[in-house]
Amino acid sequence: MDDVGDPLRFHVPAPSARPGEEPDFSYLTIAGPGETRRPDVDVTGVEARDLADGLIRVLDDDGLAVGPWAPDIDAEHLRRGLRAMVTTRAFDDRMLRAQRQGKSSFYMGSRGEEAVSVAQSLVLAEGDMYFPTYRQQGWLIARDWPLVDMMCQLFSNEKDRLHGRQMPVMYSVRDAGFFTISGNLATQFVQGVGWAMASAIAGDTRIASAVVGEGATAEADFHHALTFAATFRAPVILNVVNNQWAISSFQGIAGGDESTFASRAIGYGIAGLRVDGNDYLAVVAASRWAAERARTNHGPTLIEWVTYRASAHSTSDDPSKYRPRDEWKAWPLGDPVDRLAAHLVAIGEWDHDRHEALVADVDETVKAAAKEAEGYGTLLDGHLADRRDIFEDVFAEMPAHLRRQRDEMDRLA
Amino acid sequence: MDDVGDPLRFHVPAPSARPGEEPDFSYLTIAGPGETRRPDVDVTGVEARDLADGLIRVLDDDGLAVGPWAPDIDAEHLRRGLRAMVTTRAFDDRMLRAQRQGKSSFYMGSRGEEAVSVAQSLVLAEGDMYFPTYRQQGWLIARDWPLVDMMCQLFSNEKDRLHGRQMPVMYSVRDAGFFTISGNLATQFVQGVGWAMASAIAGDTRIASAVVGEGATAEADFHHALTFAATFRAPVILNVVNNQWAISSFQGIAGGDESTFASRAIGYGIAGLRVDGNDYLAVVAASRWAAERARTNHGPTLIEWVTYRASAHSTSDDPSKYRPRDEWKAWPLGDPVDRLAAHLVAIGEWDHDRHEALVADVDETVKAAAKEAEGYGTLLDGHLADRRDIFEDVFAEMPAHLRRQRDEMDRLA
Amino acid sequence: MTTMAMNVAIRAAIDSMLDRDDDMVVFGEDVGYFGGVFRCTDGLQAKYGERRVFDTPIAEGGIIGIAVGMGAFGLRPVVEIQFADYVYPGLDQLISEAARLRYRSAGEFTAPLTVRMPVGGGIHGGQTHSQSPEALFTHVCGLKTVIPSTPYDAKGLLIAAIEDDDPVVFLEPKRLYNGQFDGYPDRAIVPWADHPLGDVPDEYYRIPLGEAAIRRAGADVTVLAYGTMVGVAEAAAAETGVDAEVVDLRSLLPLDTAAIERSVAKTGRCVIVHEATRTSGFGAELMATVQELCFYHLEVPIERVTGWDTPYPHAQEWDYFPGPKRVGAALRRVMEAAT
Amino acid sequence: MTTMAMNVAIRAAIDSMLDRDDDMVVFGEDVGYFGGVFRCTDGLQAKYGERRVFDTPIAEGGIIGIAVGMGAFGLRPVVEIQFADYVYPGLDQLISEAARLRYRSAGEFTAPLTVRMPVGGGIHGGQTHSQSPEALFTHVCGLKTVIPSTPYDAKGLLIAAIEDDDPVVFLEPKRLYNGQFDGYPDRAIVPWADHPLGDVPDEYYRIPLGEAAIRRAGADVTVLAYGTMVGVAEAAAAETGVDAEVVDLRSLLPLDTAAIERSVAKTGRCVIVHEATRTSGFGAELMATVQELCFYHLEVPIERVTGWDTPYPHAQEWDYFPGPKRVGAALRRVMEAAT
Ligand SMILES: Cc1ncc(C[n+]2csc(CCOP(=O)(O)OP(=O)(O)O)c2C)c(N)n1
Ligand SMILES: Cc1ncc(C[n+]2csc(CCOP(=O)(O)OP(=O)(O)O)c2C)c(N)n1
Ligand SMILES: [Mg+2]
Ligand SMILES: [Mg+2]
Repeated sequence: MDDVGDPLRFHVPAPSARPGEEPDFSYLTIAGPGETRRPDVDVTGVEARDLADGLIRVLDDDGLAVGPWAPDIDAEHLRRGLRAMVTTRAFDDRMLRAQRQGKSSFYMGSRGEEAVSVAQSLVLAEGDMYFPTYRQQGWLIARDWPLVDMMCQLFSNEKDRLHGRQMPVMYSVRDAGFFTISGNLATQFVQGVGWAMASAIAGDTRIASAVVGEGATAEADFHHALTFAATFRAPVILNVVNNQWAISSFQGIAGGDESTFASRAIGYGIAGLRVDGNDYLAVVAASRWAAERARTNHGPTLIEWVTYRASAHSTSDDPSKYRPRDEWKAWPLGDPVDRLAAHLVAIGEWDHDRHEALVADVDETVKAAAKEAEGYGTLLDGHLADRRDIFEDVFAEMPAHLRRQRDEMDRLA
Repeated sequence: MDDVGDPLRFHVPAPSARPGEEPDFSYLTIAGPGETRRPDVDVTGVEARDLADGLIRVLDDDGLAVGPWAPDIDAEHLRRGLRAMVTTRAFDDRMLRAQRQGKSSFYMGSRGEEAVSVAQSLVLAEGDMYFPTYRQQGWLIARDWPLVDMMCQLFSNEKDRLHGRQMPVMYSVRDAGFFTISGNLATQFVQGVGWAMASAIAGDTRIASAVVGEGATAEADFHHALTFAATFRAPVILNVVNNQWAISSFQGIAGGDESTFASRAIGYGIAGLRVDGNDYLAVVAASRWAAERARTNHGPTLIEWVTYRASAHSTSDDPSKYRPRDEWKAWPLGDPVDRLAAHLVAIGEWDHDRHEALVADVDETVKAAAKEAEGYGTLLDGHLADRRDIFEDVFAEMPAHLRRQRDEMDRLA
Repeated sequence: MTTMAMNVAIRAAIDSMLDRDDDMVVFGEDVGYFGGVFRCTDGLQAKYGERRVFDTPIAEGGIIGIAVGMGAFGLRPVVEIQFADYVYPGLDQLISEAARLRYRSAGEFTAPLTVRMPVGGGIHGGQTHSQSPEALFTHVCGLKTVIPSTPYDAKGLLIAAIEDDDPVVFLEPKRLYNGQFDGYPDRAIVPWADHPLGDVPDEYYRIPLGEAAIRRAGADVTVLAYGTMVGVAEAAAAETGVDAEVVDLRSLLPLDTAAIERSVAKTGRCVIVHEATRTSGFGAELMATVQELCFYHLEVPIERVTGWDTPYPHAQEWDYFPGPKRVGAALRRVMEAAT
Repeated sequence: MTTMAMNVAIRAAIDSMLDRDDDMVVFGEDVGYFGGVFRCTDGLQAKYGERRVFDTPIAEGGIIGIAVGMGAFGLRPVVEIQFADYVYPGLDQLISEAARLRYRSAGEFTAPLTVRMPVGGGIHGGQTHSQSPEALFTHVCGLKTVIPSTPYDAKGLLIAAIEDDDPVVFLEPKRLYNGQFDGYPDRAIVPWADHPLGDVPDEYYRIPLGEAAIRRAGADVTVLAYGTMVGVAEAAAAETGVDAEVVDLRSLLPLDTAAIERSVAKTGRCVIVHEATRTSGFGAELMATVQELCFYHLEVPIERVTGWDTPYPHAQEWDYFPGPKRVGAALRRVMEAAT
């Protein structure tokens, strides 16, 4: 038997900077634009292992698209993406303000992460199904889902299609290929795999894309998703949005200091890509690659989107308590909106004035939508969904005991 | 958006052979003895990635120990291991017979896998804690835990320390560093990590070793174990016994066709070793390496033990329904008992007669133990644990409602 | 009409639904090639192919999570949890997702799953092969919970469960797979072949969820039972000579409160029996229901006869199991109690 | 003596136990550096170090599984589940492992854990931040379940829970963290600072598990309540003028059946209130207990006032919450019911 040596030490990972300290992102390994190779989509997971340690980037410092991942994409599409990201940001800002004014009970912003949901929304096909977390509002906005409809959900008013049952941001938009958001982390990740398996069983052509935050990769359903996706070669994109923070805990608490989240794919024989999530063109390219791979029966792809949560976790959160106040400014991968705009400028498809005009127009649009939605009611004026809706949709048909309980409620009113 | 192509296909993994077909183990990648490198124990998980695709083997075809993993170990120790494996096999055979005779309700054999538990039992130190599955009886036997005590548990008789509460084979032997076995798969895997974290928190020197079958790696607690072990660098050995079968499902159903189980470690930044589990010296060497790594604060090691479940899953199982009857005979990595004996012979420390004598002696020992244990009662004669014990140990102190229920039972008797 | 054991009747139900509904899929641990450890899917993979009947990794949470996703796509998954004792890793997907999908999406997404699992003891399975967790499921709004006591009901109820557009937990009393059981382990079991309720129509039929069945009409005391305990209650009535009305609930949620009220209003006495542990078991809900609906009819206190509040022991399982003796004693007590 | 909010009293209990017992460790999601989303561990990592108070990966099953292993080693883990709604992924480790370890190893291994979690609604949390799953825990043999309604009790009960050598689920009514609550969301809350039961001794003290407290003595009807509903019941009694005896159970398992029996034997009437969904809620067990112990004292049917059998809605949460109006109506009904 071994002879027994020094006492064991307990290791607890610590972030590179806490409040009051200098932001420090030196822990990130960042490959240069164009440096990470692009294999064909029929590559096996084992052959693709090295990609999990790379960083797929397309935009260089001059805003030009370089390297094997530079997508074939026209300026019109890019301007559409830019508009969607700018709209998402304006929407977030306005809805955060509305929450502070008491018009809604809660909100969650996506500042800094807009490219991840927006670009993939425009890459995937109609009929594909997205299994989002609460931070992918960009998907809906990119698909021009009516802002008013989203706001009515946030205000829980009479026009809220979810009848005020769900907390703000827990959208469900089947028609936009947007699965009902759960408050329970990671559950959608394995559900997306099940949906994709079903599509394969049915001999359909639609694929699924599921999202989880880096913090929630620790949940059981992350493992379930990868195990089933690998075993049954499900046509699914498995997105891990690594925005460095999970409420107050940094990515190292989820194991990120030991290996990349993209590398989680390796042990399952799944292709794992690590991608600059603030590089709109890289998000397009990697999403296309994974989608084609899924659609051509080459199986699942796990993509770690390296980004940063610039907003607070939610309106209940105060990040200044656990991270440097200005950490976002030091983020080495920049701002997805600025970088895409710079690219369009660099290729002569955009300029300062057009950008100003876009921002102004978007603000108007969001403002008008908010005005309309607020007209239907907010938490302030109490024009809320009907109390009797509490009892609907628990089951397809309301059983006797629920009818009795609804009557009991009615009698009291 | 992508244009939509051919219909998707649903992939369901299939084993290489079903009943009536020729056994075929060509799916196994088998490195030659001595071929897989041996890094120092302070290697990082990332540096060790290649080991997950290798196969650590020490014994060559002539029964000689070769390569960097050949352990420094004396013949006395090896003979002790041989005796423990032979005893385990004799114990299994006798207890399987006893179950058929109705003396116990159930049994699970470990034929073909004995080296995995026996060798590690002799490598780890007193005070270390093993978190086994139901197929590691070899650990107890290697530590000379009284066979009679084990048999009394199997017979649920009056001397069963677990008071007949637990199904046969669900041993609990704290004094042998053997954690109480759970009927629920994989739960012990994360508990072992917690125990190891506790040892580090306490500044102790004891380490943990947890075991899971390849089939049960799909359970949530496998992921929990790896995530927590990686994040907190727990001093733990994480053993995956890949015996190719999980009741009727082959290792591909757990994802084994896509990547090795050892490679599951990679994504967590944990060192993963793939080891010939039927090579006693390889089991010793890999266990020592992982134990030293843990004890010197270099963190966890995941070890996939490549072996084969020669026995039925349990006495409730009939393997001829789902795999070739003689598949075991075609297993390319042989029999751990024969291979260790051949090695001892090759180095002049063993011979045919001594082996015969060992087998005879062991059979006598097991027979005598069985006779004694049966004397204390079996399921047949009904000398069972006391019914009043049903109510003990639910809580440290029996609460009023349980006392009332026990009285109710007494009144009925 | 064929006489079938209960596991065969369950297989027949799955078979006939696989045949009728191309969107139905069956999966779980060992259910594919092998046909399930209790043989409930034996032969179905051979008949319908791996696309519709397949083995899964060993992960109950994964199995139910995958089923939820498949249901959202439009398939109708019927999954097996090998033993009810192993459902806990899947509870989050069952409670937080399957049972909530319709509500939180206002009907945009639904989870038409059936989750089958063997329950109950009496096979020397110890604490991890004997549990009866029905009470947990009945506390979850959005779930239905069903449990048959005969092959005929097993087929009809399982077909109704599969066709139901909401998640249904289908509990299979494993002690009844092969034969009726009166609670005496030493007596030879009555194989279903020799039992009238072992006769099962070959064609498709359904028994609506939420309708109890009277197994024994009686005037003096109502026994509320389900699953394995139905036969035990009948045996206890026969032994004691108490004229008990044995009500087989069959569906715990929705619950046939009308049948319960009718019977107790008539008898004025009630004994509730189940195998699960007592505290917060489904017997508590039944007792609450009876006293809410029948308070003014009750002559004597309602009694519960249940498993003890301990894990299910291995060697002493018949001291744990609430057998005919214990049920009979309760019947006598309620008959003799002061009114 | 200091006046403390309930979350501060909880922190004080953890602090004093960290101070007294070197084997105690505290961990969970966001509990370390940040001090917990409800601030219950604020400052403790700074005071006791990362070795004893730390953040974990987001995996409730992992958190409880790790705690079971640590308990087996000999530490005394106190873990936080961020919301009770998220305990389901951890139920297998809690039910199959923590609650069974002592039994299946005949005492060789034990799980002296405390699993803290906020419960209940009233903060616009919707269906995944409002649940009250206490009934599930009370059905699990081997678990204890405790729920305070005041800062004083919170500290004393939590210390007793931590010192208990068996796993204890400690439920924290999140609506009460900052102040007493009478069930009227529009009224300003009474901060605990202005409430007698907000006075909390600075030194160590324990309140034994299994002892109920009478919050309001009364002669006419017994109200069984716990957590948030205690204050609501008091408000309902005040409003209706019904002379109700409000019993705060404090510990659901073990349950103070003697206190229940004493009170109902005196009043002959009983109303049971909880926020959780009705069917198979803990109210069912309480109703069963009362009718088993007090049948011959009961003048009228026992009533349950509970959350509806639906998910906890977001916008309509006050239509869902069983507030003073509903409790008051029940008090009147039991007073007016035919005897
Ligand atoms: C099962 C479960 N556990 C805990 C929570 C509480 N919670 C909500 S968000 C969150 C952090 C998630 O972080 P991450 O996965 O990185 O996503 P991000 O918020 O960064 O987008 C936590 C712990 C929850 N919602 N569900
Ligand atoms: C949570 C849980 N699910 C299912 C089972 C039923 N079961 C017992 S053993 C087994 C197969 C395990 O196979 P593997 O992990 O490969 O271990 P092996 O039996 O090969 O040693 C199954 C499915 C269980 N005991 N626990
Ligand atoms: Mg994050
Ligand atoms: Mg196996």
